[in-house]
Amino acid sequence: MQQTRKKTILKAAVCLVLLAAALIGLRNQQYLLTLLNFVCMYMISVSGLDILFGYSGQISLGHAAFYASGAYTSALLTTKLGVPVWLAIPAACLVSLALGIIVALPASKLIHHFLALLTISVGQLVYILISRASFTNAMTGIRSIPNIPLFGYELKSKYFFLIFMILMVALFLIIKQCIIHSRVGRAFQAIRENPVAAGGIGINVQKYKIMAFAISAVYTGFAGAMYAHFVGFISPETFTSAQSVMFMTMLLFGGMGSFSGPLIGAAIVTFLNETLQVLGSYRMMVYGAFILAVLLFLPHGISGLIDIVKQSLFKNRGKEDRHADA
Amino acid sequence: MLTLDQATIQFGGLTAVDHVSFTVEKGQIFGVIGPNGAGKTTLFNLVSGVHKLTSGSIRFLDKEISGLEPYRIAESGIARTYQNINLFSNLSVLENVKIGRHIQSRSGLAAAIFRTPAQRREEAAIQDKCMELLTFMGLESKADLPAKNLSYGEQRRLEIARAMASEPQLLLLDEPAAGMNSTEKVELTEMIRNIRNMGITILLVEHDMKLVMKVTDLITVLNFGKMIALDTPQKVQNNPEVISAYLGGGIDA
Amino acid sequence: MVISLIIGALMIGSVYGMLALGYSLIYSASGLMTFTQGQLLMIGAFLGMQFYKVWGLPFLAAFLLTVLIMFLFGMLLEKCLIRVLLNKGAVSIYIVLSTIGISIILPNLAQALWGSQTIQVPSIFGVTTVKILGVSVQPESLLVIAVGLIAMVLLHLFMTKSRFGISMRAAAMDPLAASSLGINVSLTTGLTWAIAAALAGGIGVLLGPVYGVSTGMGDIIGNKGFAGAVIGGYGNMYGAIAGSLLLGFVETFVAGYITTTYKDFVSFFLLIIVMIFLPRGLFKAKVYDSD
Amino acid sequence: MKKWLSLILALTLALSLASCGGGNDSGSGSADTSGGIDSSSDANSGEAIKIGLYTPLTGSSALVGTQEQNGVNLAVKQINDAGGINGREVTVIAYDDQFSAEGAVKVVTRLIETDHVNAIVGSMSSGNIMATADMVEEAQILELGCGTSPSWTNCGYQYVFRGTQNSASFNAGIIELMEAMGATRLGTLTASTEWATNGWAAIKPALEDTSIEVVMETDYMAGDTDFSGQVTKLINAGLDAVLIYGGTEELGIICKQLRQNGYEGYIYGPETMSPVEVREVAGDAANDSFFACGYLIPDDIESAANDAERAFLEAYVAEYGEMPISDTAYRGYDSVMLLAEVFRTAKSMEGPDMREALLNVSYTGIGGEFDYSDGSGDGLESCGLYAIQNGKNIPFSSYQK
Repeated sequence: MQQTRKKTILKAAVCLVLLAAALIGLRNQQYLLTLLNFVCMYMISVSGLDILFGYSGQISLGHAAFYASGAYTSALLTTKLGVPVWLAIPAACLVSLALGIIVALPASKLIHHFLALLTISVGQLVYILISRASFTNAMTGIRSIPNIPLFGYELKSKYFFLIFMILMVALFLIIKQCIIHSRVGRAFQAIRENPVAAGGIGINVQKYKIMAFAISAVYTGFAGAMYAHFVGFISPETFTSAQSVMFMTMLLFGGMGSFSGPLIGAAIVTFLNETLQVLGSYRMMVYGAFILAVLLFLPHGISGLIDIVKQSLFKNRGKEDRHADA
Repeated sequence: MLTLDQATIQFGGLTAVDHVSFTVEKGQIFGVIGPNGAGKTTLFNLVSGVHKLTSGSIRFLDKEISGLEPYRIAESGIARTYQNINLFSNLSVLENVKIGRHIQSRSGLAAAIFRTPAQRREEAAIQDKCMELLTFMGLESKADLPAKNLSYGEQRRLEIARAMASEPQLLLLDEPAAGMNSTEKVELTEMIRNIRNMGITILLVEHDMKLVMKVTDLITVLNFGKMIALDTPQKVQNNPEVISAYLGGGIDA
Repeated sequence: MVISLIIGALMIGSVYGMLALGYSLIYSASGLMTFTQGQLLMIGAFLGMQFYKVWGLPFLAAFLLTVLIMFLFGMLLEKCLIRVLLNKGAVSIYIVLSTIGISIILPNLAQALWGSQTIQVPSIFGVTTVKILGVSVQPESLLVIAVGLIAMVLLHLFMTKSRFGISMRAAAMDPLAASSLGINVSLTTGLTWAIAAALAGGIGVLLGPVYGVSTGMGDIIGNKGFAGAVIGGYGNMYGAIAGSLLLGFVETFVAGYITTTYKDFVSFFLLIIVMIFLPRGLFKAKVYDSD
Repeated sequence: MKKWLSLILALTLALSLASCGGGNDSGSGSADTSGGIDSSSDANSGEAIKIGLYTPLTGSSALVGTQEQNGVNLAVKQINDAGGINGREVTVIAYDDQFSAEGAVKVVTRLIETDHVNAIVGSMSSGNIMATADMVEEAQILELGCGTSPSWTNCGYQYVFRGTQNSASFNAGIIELMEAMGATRLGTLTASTEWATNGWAAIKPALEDTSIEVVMETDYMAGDTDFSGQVTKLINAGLDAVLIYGGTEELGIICKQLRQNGYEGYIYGPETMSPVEVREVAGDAANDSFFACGYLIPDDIESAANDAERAFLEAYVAEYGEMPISDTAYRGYDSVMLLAEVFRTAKSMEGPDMREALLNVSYTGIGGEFDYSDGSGDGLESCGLYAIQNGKNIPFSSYQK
């Protein structure tokens, strides 16, 4: 026990040093800083999706709805009602939480195919609402969303925003790990593995499904709020089903039900998308083929691949948070 | 402790359990036997809430439990195992048992996120209790393996361990010996007795007559959903109606 | 006004219905879901345009040729992707995601081949409008309704009367038993994907002269067809048609009498309501059950 | 434990990506170096001048985006063929903004920060221009946007200009057309895009001073193909005028559905009605429609409105083998030609100097004379009134009832 703790601390220190070095090196790389900020948002959002799909076994192809609810709540509160940013962000999380619960009430009774369809429909509904309603400025979108003030100082610089985002990613990941390795997290995994047995052992399946949806919605909603404050402008085109599919692609590519999967997936898919810009109008074709390739050749994502490599290297026994049913 | 009163369930036109009444007293090992398709597993599903009664009642500790959701019934102190093993197969053996502690622990989401001292104490207690149970079931060396990597007999024992983790007052065992070899069966017999000696009442569905006759205090026999006998093992063995039911239906066909 | 709304609703309902039939067939035969139908419709429309307008084939020939190609394409899709994934032991949700991958590729492929502008397809008939009960109607709309009707009747006969159809239904009900009876289950499921693709492609050809052909034409229609299938009772052929027609009517009449802004909102809301309160759709009694 | 290992892996991966992405500033992106490499040998050459372009290249708006790209590439090719600008070659770096604000933010940052472009030709999506305007302002990079929505000029931007007309002038033109044709009962069908909803929002209040009554307002989702509900509703409202404020993709189908369901009044539309695509899809149904626009694509080169347009069309057809389909090709072309003029006259390649040069620029393009001296951001105010008759776009003045 003591030994492993020392190891963990050592590894954490190595990571921190690397991170610090990376940050110093990136100071003036504005484009990369922008991308990394997006990567951080995606990491939070995809981690949320992982709690729902990877750990609780419930698919969502409508997470753009929560991304939108977070972004729009925070943007509307700060621009139209003058609410301070630090109140608007929790409010955005709360609204996303509420939306998550509303979606989950019917969703918790459906099996996967119909769940997929329901979440797609919810995504469509939210998109139609924000692109039509006058209070969201319809297609015009919302401009001049304030930046995040921190210690009386606005996070205008992408560099400081990134540092803030990294802290947020760390916070949300720690929370995710705490949840996963608790009674609640075990209930989630029990439901994913076998809902009948989970009910038989005293787990209120519906309640925990709703809880998973709600937590997931908060993660994605928070990421949405960050998006709004980072870019300063939001409009409905960001919140289409393509966004939901992208979150799912990141999760699949990184690997579900793992700590590192969402992180790897968010980073690689973001950079891949940017690299594919070279292809101009052929870009989306390659992106689609990429999804197929992941499904065909990397069903457990990159983190699954790492696991396999590690297992053959170290003959490590026990796989802690991996499920391998695909 | 558990009382079935005219319990009946129909699927379409078929009456799977037909006006069955019996009472299980505290501390008993109560057997349910019958030919294939007699309605034994359906009876279990009724008690554990998977199916809802068409008519009649099921009372547990003087409270009506029929119609409750399965998790409510589990909370009231009934745990079960499954004929076709229902483990959380990709999770580790230890985690399977830990999930069994669900209703015996309290920490919610907030406690988990903030890692409150109470939550950490509880987690430590869960860990200890579960390792204790695994030791009791002889699975302690496999604690970190995924449940699906266990042998058939081990998986059955794990199911019992998981059920035991919820500290039930009544344990429903659905064919625990199925697929076990004879040494495992002997161990199982011992285990069932030990469980009873811990003060847990047991309702047992089993095909293996030798085992049933050895451990049970009282046996009820079902045939085509109807109860045809309720007696001690010795008397049931000599009951002509039971014999003809088994001959007619082909015992263990 | 009512009459033109009814004709409009029947026409768009038939379009949704043809797609919904495909979704339902696949689901009932293999328990799988696909999201490609809308994009297959788009590909069909482009192929039909290529044969009819560019190569100058007679419309009927263009139609039949497209249906044949789409049939083969559906078979290929099943053999080269779905079957491969299933053989690798993929869970069914991976199949859904793979069809999403396909539906990202197809429109971009079409854009690369045919460009991104809307391409007009010349009218099939000499006249541009016919009068029905005093209302002007485009004859192609009537053709869509008629073809929809014929396809449904043919499919009904095929599923209930032909040996192949019966074995397909058997395979759907119990694949293990069916294969032990000598029914080629993989062939029959492949066939459902092929028929689904042919239906989508066929209706796409017919839509060409009505809407013009563009890469985005399948996006919304595909989703609506799916909604129609669910509303009718997923996996039920007759439900798929009924649900799609209902959706067509609701949508057209909502746009006609209540709101055009929230027309699609109402459709998706209806879908969610059905999923919550009637999860098995309007046609609860399944003709052949797979669950 | 594996989590730490993989975290390190992820980080190093990100870092390596970072270093390769940031390292070579010049080569990344789809550098559409059209034509002449030979100009680099010029004595005065130095580095190439980089123009950034972001616009939708995939998805439902790919048509207008790729047409804009064609216009831009053509202009750059002509400039380079003529020896570049002060001996320096011009290159284009084009990215797909996916018609979404999020996509635009990413690629515009890349254009500014990684590719270090000297100037930007902006998206045809006004929403995306707005989403990125603050970044462009902060970086002091001159941008000529190709959207026509009024919402992003006259609002104080120092570096964001419009390389084409403001649709406000088209909106006035549409009202003029309606009044001239004696419209009394108007119904509308508006697309759910930023440009269309704001366009209609600008026209509506102006109608109060006229004798035109707005009887019915309907709208549709961009990408829709079935309009039977809306069309039936409009026809039954007893209208003599229908204004379709929507994209080229849908205009033809809507005209067709209106006529086929028996509408006999006049149809009015914005600049998106000019492309031949509308008339091809709608056929005869497009006749008796009226629209206002800045650039009118003629059906053939011979009927070009002026010499500048004829020269442009000849070059375009020579390059791409077909006539432009959307007027965004004109917009992209004019924008690059304007930028070239700015590059030639500016004191330096610094933002403030370029802005100064643009304010004083004198350039006559296909669309007419550009004049940015009022600092509003708009520089072109030409607006023509047109009608469709016998399947052809004709000046409104020669329309015969």
